[in-house]
Amino acid sequence: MTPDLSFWTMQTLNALQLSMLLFLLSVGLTVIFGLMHFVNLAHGALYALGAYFAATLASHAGFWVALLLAPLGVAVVGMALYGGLIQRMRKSGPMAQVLVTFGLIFVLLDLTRIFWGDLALAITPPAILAGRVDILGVGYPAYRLFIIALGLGIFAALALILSRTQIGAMIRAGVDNDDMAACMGINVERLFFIVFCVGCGLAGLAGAVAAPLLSVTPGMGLEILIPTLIVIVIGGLGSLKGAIAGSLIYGFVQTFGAVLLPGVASILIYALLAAVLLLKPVGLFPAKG
Amino acid sequence: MRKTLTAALTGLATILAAQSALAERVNVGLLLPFSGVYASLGNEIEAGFRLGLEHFSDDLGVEINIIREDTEVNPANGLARARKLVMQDGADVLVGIVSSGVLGAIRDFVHGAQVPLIVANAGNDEATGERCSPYITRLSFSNGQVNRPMGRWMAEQGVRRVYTLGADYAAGRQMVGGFTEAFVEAGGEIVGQGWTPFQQTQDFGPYLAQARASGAEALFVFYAGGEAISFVNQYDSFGMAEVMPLYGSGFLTSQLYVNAQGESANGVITSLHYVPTADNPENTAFVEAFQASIGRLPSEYGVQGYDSARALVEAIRTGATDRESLANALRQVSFEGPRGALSIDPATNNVIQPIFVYETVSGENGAMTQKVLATLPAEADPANGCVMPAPVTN
Amino acid sequence: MLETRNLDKSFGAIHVTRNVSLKLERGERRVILGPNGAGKTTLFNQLVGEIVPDKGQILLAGEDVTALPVAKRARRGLSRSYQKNTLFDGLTVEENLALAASVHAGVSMTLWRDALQSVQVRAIVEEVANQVNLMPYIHAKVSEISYGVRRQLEVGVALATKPLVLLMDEPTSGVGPEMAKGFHDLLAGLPRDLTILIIEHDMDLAFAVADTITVLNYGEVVFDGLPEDARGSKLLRDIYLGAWEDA
Amino acid sequence: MFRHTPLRYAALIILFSGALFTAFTAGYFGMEILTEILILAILVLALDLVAGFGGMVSLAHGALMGLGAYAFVALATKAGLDPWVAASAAVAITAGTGWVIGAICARSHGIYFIMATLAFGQMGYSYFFEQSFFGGDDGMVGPRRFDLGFIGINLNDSRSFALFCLAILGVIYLVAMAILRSGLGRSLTGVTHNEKRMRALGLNVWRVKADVFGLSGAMAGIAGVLAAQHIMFISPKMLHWTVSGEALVVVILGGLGTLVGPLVGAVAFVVMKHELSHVTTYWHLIVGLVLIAVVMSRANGIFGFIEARFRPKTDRMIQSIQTRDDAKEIAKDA
Repeated sequence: MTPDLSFWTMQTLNALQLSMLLFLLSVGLTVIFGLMHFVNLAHGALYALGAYFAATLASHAGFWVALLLAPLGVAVVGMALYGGLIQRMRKSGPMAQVLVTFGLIFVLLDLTRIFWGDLALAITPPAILAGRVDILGVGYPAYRLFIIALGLGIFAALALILSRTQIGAMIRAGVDNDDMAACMGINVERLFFIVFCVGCGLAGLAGAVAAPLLSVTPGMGLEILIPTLIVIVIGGLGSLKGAIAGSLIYGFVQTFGAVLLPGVASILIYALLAAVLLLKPVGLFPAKG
Repeated sequence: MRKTLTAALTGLATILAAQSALAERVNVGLLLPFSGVYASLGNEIEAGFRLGLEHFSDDLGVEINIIREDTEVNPANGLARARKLVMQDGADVLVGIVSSGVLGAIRDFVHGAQVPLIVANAGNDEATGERCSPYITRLSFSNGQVNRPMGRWMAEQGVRRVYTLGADYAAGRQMVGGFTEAFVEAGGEIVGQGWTPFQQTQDFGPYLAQARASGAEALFVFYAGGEAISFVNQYDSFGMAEVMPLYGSGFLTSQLYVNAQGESANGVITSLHYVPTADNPENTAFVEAFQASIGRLPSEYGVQGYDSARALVEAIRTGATDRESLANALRQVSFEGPRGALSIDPATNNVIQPIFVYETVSGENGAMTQKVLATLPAEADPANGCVMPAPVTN
Repeated sequence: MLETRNLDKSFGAIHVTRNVSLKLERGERRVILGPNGAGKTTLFNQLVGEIVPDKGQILLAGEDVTALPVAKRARRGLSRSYQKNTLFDGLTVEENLALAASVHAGVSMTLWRDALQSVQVRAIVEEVANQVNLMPYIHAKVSEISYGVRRQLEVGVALATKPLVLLMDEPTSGVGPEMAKGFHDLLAGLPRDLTILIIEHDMDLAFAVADTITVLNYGEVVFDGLPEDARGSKLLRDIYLGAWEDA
Repeated sequence: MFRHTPLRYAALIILFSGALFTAFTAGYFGMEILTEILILAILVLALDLVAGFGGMVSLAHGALMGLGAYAFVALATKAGLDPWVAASAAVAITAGTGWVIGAICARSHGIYFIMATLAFGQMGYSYFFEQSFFGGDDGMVGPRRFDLGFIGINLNDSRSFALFCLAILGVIYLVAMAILRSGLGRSLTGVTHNEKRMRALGLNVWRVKADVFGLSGAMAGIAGVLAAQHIMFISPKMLHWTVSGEALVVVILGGLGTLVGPLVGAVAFVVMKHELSHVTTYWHLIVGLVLIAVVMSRANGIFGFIEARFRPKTDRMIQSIQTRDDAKEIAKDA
């Protein structure tokens, strides 16, 4: 086997694509954590829900409608969760919150089984993204490029919102120091609500985007949960920078590990996680020093 | 110590068996995953099994009592459930087992307790090889059996250089191994092999790129379930079909998933022991009945359940209702079913059945269907170290 | 007993400790004065090892401990109390003291035996409880005693490691004048060979208990000498007393 | 610091007599479930020791249990060692592994600690999943049960085995209690309450964490040896993080940091699982709802809820008065 330039180009794109998918998932989770100090383990289940919403919507109204409405649907579910559970759990310790969201995983998993059955579903990508685009002599699937572009777009948008807008400043203040944020007259409850719903919406978006690429199964939420947690822990909790760095590290290690070190591919990422935590016990770019 | 266990179990088994024989009732323990990743397989096998009983057990004169237990995909749990069915519920025969891990876990128990087990899916070669048992009869397939004929067939078709990919677990290794062995024997060359971490791989892109770079003529893969859908969709999106046609074990394009793959699966050639489009009267009847009761086409899992029920009924018709006689009778069943002519290999207790090579093609109203390219003759597995007494014939 | 040589520390652009050299003799009681933000607590943190200095050395009983981690310095006889109570809230006063004593008594890692029953631990707990007047509260939980008593316990916990050098970070912060006087008596009751370094805001108390006084301003030692000289020093009045009276 | 209240003694007595009663009256499957509960109870006691008393929430305990099972089976069947020797070696191996994991993770806290332990657990899972020497994903058969023939007990009888597990559980409970009262246990409590202060007092914090994690790993290893003997089959599934997750659910469902609570949790969880799985395949849904309900009630699990209900009224009054005085005094002092 003689891997040439086009081979490495393709693998780099594969790594980027995986990174961007993980970024969409992890950014919501990490900002929610930074702001509200709790890990929403049900984030993966919301991602699965996004994929199922998208699968149903796509079969009735087409892919683009699904891509637009599925994240909104998941955001609405997020609102209900916030009002019904999360808000009441704000004052409880992190263990209680972990448990509640763990319970939510069970509930959401079985609900998807009840509504959509155990059989895997799939969506076909829209015709415009079905073909391949030539990049440096490599015919790369247009849909995967779309994921890369979408991920980068969302990253740029979030970076802008965080650095340039008032709500971004509030979020940064909140992540830095919630007491101070409350003193500054920020309506913390409203801020949490918005961030939580947007985070859920992003998880739904990731699910909708992943659906044409992967198969839609009830277990997909649980499968993606661990990679997402690894991403945010390697990156450091609470920061956009950490989410993108963690996603890129995960994507590249996973992709090139599979190619270069196939024998240890399955433990490579765990070994990396352990190594990062050994050297930097709070990840690479935590929001707080 | 094992001897005492066996003796104790045998004693208990005899008492329970005697009781059930008196009642002219056969207790069937259905051991399938009803939750977890294999729930859809468990459900389809059960549907097929119940349909089979409905079709074949008229005027049987013996009541068949089904007790279901959920094995999940958990060997330990599967064994606990098997024990419960035998020790507490007095099951005369066990039917089911989807995952090879669960089969491996309960093997010693059913062998020791001398309870007949009809395997309705799990395909690990050892179960009808070095770890075979006169009490375990497999009506489904063995991993090697499904794939070896494909190796020879592809070589016959003039394919010379193949790259293989498979899920990295025991079944995946055996499926691809069966193919590789036969393909190389028939003069083919394996130019490279990739193994993807089982149930941890969502993105096959890196592996597909490696396969592509290998310069092989064709790609042979084993994937099942959600991985099969992701794999076929991703294979298609990379435009691999133009450079490296896809062959595989038939689970890749099982009827259960093929509609989720859609057009991506068009042109994929695979081999399996059953296709819903198999052209024989038994299959036509089965497919019609299955569609009428479930509302969709059956897959190989449905037919495995259906044939398991038929084998059980055939065994009971020989007058067997207790564990010992059922085990003996099950080893000797043979019939024409939806898959064609089936019989049990007396040397291993594995089913002997024809293998279909089929191409997945677009059918009417957008649904995918199977075009049978060849029906390869029935073949028995090599004994693989299986030693057991021949069945008692009368 | 405790000595620093040219200690220096910056956080980014903020220079918090500038070339600080101090020397405490055995049994010396020194008070560190200085306005808020003068770098007093940061200096403490460097002394005990919670912060690593950029430059300079720290010597404990003549040995360089600059590279040693917190726990090892503590085991060599350096103990501190905190400005904000840092106690074990769910436990009783006795248990708080016993936890500290068990490290010194060498029973902090034992298995099988109840650490509280160790003779050595019991002896230290009783001695310290008497020194800092905690006997009446010995079985009360931290959550059940008043703030002032908690300040006493804060010092008690630091004492229960039987240190050679005790660093006290504003032991009277937040307590009323009466308690502050009580603290004076408490100090008087401590063994004379114990070297003590205190950060203190209460000037009267500082002059009453100190053998020597060090004044820090912007991380720099601006005065180092006897209390009498400090009282008369114009420099001190300008940079410290003035600021303090204004506040 | 761990204290036994009359209520805790009462709960222990009830649980113990319940187990004995079940052992002598239950049918075959009841006995199996009892044994399952007893083994799970050992695992969750081990987990409560680190998570409840040490604040070290571990997702590696399933893997430690699985490691114990694999080591035991491999040493007993492949190396042909006497089961007792194999079991002791297996427990030593899990203790050592636990110690190393604890030492490495000691610097991490909260979610980082959880993820670090997850990483080690999953490495173990992947290792056993892929090693064909250990049967790969198909697992291994053939562990023998201990031979207690010299005192006339045949552990192949399910009642004897259940009682044997009960005895082991009892011993482990006593050991856990002893550990919590020992110097190490007290230090652990101190670290959980205030790690920084313990360090300033001269305590070797990472050693405390590593030692306790090692002891807890030994207990998990014992659970693994017993599980291997009970099922007489082991598979990599035992090491998967979801097993640890489930154990954590049991601990918190029962009552974190109470030792008794996790036992209650184990009973509740296993019974609920078995009863529900007969009614519906969607039993996870109901378990999830129960979990949410228990946590939302703001009690420290089921046992915490019971403790809050049964605490004498006078006790509560005294406490509320004390709190009020406290507040006044602080106000006065300040």
